[in-house]
Amino acid sequence: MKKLMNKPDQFVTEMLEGILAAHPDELQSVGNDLHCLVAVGMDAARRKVAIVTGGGSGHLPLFLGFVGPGLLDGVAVGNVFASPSARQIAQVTSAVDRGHGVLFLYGNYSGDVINFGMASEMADVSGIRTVHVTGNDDAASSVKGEEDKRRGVAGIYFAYKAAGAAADEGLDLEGVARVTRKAVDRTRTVGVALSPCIIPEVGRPGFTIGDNEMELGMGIHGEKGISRTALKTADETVDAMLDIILTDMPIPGGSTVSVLVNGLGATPREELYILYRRVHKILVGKGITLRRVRIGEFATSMEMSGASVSVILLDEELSHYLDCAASSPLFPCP
Amino acid sequence: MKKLMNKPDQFVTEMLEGILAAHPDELQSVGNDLHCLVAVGMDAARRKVAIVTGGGSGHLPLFLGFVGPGLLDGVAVGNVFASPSARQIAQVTSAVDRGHGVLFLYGNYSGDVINFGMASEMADVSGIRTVHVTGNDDAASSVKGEEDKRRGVAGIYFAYKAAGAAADEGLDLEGVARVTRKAVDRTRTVGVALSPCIIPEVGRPGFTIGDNEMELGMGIHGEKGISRTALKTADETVDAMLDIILTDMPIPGGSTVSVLVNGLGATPREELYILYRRVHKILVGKGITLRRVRIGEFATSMEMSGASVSVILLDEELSHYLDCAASSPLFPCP
Amino acid sequence: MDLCRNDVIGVFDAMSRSVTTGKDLLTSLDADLGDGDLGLTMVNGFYAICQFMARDDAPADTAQLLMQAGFTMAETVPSTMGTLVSTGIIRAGKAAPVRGDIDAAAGLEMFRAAVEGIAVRSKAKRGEKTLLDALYPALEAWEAALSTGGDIAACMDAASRAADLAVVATAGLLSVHGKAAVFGDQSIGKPDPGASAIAMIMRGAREWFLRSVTG
Amino acid sequence: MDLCRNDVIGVFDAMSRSVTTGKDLLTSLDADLGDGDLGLTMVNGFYAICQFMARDDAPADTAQLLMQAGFTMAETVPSTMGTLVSTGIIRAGKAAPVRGDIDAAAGLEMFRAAVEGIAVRSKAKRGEKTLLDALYPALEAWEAALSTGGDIAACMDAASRAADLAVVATAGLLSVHGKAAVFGDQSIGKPDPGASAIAMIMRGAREWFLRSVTG
Ligand SMILES: Nc1ncnc2c1ncn2[C@@H]1O[C@H](COP(=O)(O)OP(=O)(O)O)[C@@H](O)[C@H]1O
Ligand SMILES: Nc1ncnc2c1ncn2[C@@H]1O[C@H](COP(=O)(O)OP(=O)(O)O)[C@@H](O)[C@H]1O
Ligand SMILES: [Mg+2]
Ligand SMILES: [Mg+2]
Ligand SMILES: [Mg+2]
Ligand SMILES: [Mg+2]
Repeated sequence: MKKLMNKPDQFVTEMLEGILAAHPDELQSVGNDLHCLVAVGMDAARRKVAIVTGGGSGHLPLFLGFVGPGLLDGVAVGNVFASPSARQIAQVTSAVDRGHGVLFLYGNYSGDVINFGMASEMADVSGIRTVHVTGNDDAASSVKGEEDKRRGVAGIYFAYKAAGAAADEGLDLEGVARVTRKAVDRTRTVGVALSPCIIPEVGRPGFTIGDNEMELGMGIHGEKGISRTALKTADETVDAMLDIILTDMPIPGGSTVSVLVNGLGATPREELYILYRRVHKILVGKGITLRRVRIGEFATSMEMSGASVSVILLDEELSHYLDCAASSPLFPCP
Repeated sequence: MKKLMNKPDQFVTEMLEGILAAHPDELQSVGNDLHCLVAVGMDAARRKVAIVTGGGSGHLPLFLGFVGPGLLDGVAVGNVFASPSARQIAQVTSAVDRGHGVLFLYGNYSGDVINFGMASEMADVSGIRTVHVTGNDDAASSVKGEEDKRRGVAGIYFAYKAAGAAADEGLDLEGVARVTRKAVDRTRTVGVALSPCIIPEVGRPGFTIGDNEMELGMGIHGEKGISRTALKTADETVDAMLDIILTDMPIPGGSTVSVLVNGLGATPREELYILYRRVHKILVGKGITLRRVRIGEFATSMEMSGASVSVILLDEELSHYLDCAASSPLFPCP
Repeated sequence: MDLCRNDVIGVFDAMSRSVTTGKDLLTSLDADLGDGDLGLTMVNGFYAICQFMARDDAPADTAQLLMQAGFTMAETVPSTMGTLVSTGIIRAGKAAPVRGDIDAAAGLEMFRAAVEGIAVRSKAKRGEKTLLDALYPALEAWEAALSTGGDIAACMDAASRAADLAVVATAGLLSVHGKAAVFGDQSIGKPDPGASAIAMIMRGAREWFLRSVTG
Repeated sequence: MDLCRNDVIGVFDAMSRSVTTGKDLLTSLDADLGDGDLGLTMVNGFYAICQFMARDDAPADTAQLLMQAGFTMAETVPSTMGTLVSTGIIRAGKAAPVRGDIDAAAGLEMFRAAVEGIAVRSKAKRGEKTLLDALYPALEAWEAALSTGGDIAACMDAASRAADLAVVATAGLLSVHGKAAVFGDQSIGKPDPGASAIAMIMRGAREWFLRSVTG
C-alpha cells in the first residue's frame, strides 16, 4: 500500500489541482476553493433543477466524477473520508442554482447529512429551495426496517443517473426528487473487502484482515460488516452477496434489473468479470432480465481490494432515465 | 494480493464468460472459442480495412477492451501474460476480414510477434492480406536506436485509436498502417512499479520489491526496469519519467501532445491525478500544449501497484483521428 | 459576574485548552465506536475559533463574534461533531443579548438555543447515545441553578457537573446514529464520544469561571 | 535404418520424455533470463503431440502427421519457443518425402526446412543467443555426418552432440531477443534457455535411435 504522492497533507489539494488541469473544459472550481467544483458551461437561463452532491475524497470516480452532462451540476469535495463543509456545499449550491431549486443527493453518513443540512439553511437564507435525497443502498449496514440508517455506497450511481436525466428532461424539483428516491429505494448493494487502505495523513491501515480472510458487508471506509470469514471463492462470495440483496429486496421472476459490479480499487477488472459471471447466472436462473450492466470502478476506497455488487429493480421510468446519455471526464471514452 | 476467483486454471475462461455475459450486444466469440472475440454487428459489405489485436490476459481493459466502434474489429485473447495461438489469431482474422485486408496491431513481445507472424501465413493461405504494426512505446525497455526491441505498453492506446479512426474513414490497408505507424513512432511511455502481481496459476508474486522501494521503467509483466530506488515522491517520479521520455523524443515548445496517465491496477485514481498535476506543470512550462488528456486504467497488470505516463506528439492528422468517436463496454459511460 | 465580549474569548480559550488536554481520550473513545478523528477535530476546531477571536478585526459585538466563530469551526472541521458544535455556537450567538453582558438568564437562552439547534440539525433524540445526552441534562441543571438564584458561574458549574454525570450514563445506551450505530449491542458499556467531548468542553468553561471568580 | 510413420511417433515419445525429465532445468534457465515458463511449455507441447499421434484417427501419412502435430503444439503452447518449435515441426512435415521412409538425406532436407522456417519466423540471426545457435550447428553436423556416409542414426547422433556443445557456447553470447534482451550484458555467462531446450529435444531423439538400433 505504497502511495505515489508528495506531502500527505497536500493529497486532496494536489489531486484536485490535477483534476482541474486535466479537465478544464469539463470542471471548474468556484469561490477560489478547489473543493467546490461545478460543470463548465452552465446555461443559467435553462429551466432546470440543479443537482449537487458531495462527500469525502478517496472514492474516485465518486463523487466528483458524477458531475457532467446528463448527471450532476456541482460537487463539494471533502478531505479523505471526511465531509466537505456546509459553507462549501452552500457555495456550490449558489453557483449552480438556476432559480428552480436544488436537489442535494449524497451518501447517508452523519457528517455529510449534518453538513448538507446546515448548507440547506444557508441556501434558504439566499432564497434557494433545496430537497435532500440520501443514498442508503448498503443492505449489509442495517437490518430491514431501518433502511434510513444504512450507508450509501456504489449504488448511488443509479440515483445520480436517474436524477441527472430527470432534471435534464425538465422535471421540477419535486419530480426530480421523486424519481431519485425511487431509484434509491429500489437499489441494494453488498460489498466485500479483502484488504484495507491507508488514509494518507494517517499512514497506516484503518483495519487489519488476515491473509486468508475476507469481510462480507464491509463499508467503503472500512466500516464493520456482517461477518469475517475465510476467503471464499468468487462464486461463493457472489452467492453470499446476492443472498443478502435478494432477501432484503425480493425480485420476482420476469423483472428487469440493472447491475453494477464495482471494484474497490486494487481488485482487477478480470476478477470483477468473474464475479459478474456468477451474478448473471443466478439472476438469469431466476427469470430476471439484466440490462445496462456496468462493470468497473465507480466507488472506490483508494487501494482497498474488494468489490461490491449493486442491483436496481427497474420499472419503465427508471429504465428510460438510466438509458439517457451522460458523460464525465472521470469516465474517459476510449 | 488475494484474488476473487474460483479455480486458478479457469481464471481466463471465467473472465471471458463474464465479459460475454455482460456485453452480448458489443462482443461475441467466433469459432466456439471464447478466446476469439469480434465486435457485434459487422457490416461485411462495408469498404473497410479490419484491425485485429491480441495478447495475454491480465491487462484489462487491454486488449479486448479496444474492440468496438471507432476502434478495432477483433481480438485473440491469450492466457494470463501469454500470447494467443496463431490459430486463434487466424480465426479472428477470417471472421473480421471484409476483403480489404487486415491490420495486425499488437505489442512487441516475441511470443506475440511470432504467433501473429504464423497467423499471417495462415491468413495468406486463405487469401487475406495482412500488415503488421507493433506497439513499442516503452522508452525504458531498450536504448535509443534499438526501438524495434522495445516493449509495447499503455501507449498502444493511441495507436489503437488512430488505427480505428483511419480505418473508419475508409483509408486502405497501406493508409491505415501508415497512420498507425506514425502514432507508434510518436509515442513514448515510461512506467513505475511499486508492488508485484500474482499470476493466478502461479500463486506467488513474479518479483519482490522492498517496502520502501520502487522500480522505474518496469514492464507490465514485471520485466526489469532501469533502476530500483527508494520510493520517490510523486513529483520526483514524474520528473524521472518525463526525463526519459523527453530525452528519447525531444518535444519542441509550441508542439501539441496528448498524455495518458495509466494506473497499473492497485494505484488509485487520486494518485494518477497527483502524477498528472506534475506532468501538466512541466509540459506547460516547456510551452507544450496538452489536449485530450486521458487518466485512468488503460493497460493494467492485475493488482500491481504503479503507473505509467505516455506522451504522443501530435500533428494535425493524428489530432484528427484521436478526436474521432469511439466506444467500448470496457470503458463504460456513466 | 456577567460575561463581556472578552470574557467570552477567555471562556473559549479555556475550552480549547480543555479539549487539547483531553485529545487522546477523545481519540481513543472515537476509535472504539467510530473513526477516531474526534480528538483531532475538537482540538483543531477550537484552535481555529481562538485564532479567529484573537484577530484584530474580530467583531466587537459578542453575538457576531460567536456566530462567525461557529462558522469558522464548521469550515475547519466539517465532521459530525465539528458541525454540530459549530451549529450550537452559531445558535448561541444568534440568541445572545443585543446589548449588554451575558447574565445567567441570557446564558440559559443561549444554551437552550444551542441545544435546540443541535437537536434539529442532527435529528437525534434524547436517549440515542449522542452529544444530546450530555447537553439536555446540562441544560436542565443550568435552568435549575438559575431558578434557585444562581449566577452565571453557578449555572455553569451545575451544568458542567451534570454533563460529567451524564457521560457516565451514556455508557448504558445503545448507539443508533453515526458510525457507532453498526456496533449495535456492542456499543453498550462504552460512553458516547460526542457526549464526552461536550462534557470536556463544559469543564473548560467551568474552570475559567473558577479561575476568574477566585483569581 | 530409415524411419517409418510409427518410428516418428517413437521419436516424439522419446523427445517428450526427455523434456519431461529436464523440465526443472528449463524452468530455472528461463526463470533466470525470462519468465520461467519454458519447462512447462515444452512438456505440455510435446505431451499434446504424443496424445495427438496416439489417436486412432491420426493421419497415416507421415508428412500430414507431422504438420498436424506441429499445429497441435502451436495451439497448446503459444509461447515463443512453443510456436517456433511447432513451426519447425510443421516445416519438417511439409518437407517430408511424399512416399517411403525417411532416410538420412530426407532427414537433412526436413531438418533444414525446419531450421529455415524457424529463422524466417523468428527473424533472429545466428549468434543472437537463441535456439538457432543450437539448431545451426546441429544441422551442419548432420550434413557432415551424411557426407561421410552416416545413416540417419549416425546423423542424429552427430547433430545432438553438436547441439549439446553449442548450448555451452551460447553462454558467451549476448541476448538481444525476447524477454532476455533487457538483461543485456548480464545475460553473458548464462546458456540460452531456448537453445538448451533444443539440445534436450535432440537428445531425446538420439536416445531413441540408440535404443532402437541396439535393442
Ligand atoms: N446523527 C447524529 N445525531 C447526533 N449526534 C450524532 C449523530 N451521529 C453522530 N453523532 C455524535 O457524534 C459523535 C461522533 O462525532 P465525530 O467523530 O465527529 O463523527 P464522524 O467522525 O463520523 O463525523 C458521536 O459520538 C455522537 O455523539
Ligand atoms: N525473437 C526471437 N527469435 C528467436 N528466438 C527467440 C526470440 N525470442 C526468444 N527466443 C528464444 O526463445 C527462448 C525463450 O522461449 P519462451 O520461454 O517460450 O519465451 P516467452 O516465455 O517469452 O514466450 C529464448 O531462450 C530464445 O532461445
Ligand atoms: Mg484499480
Ligand atoms: Mg469520528
Ligand atoms: Mg470522521
Ligand atoms: Mg519463457
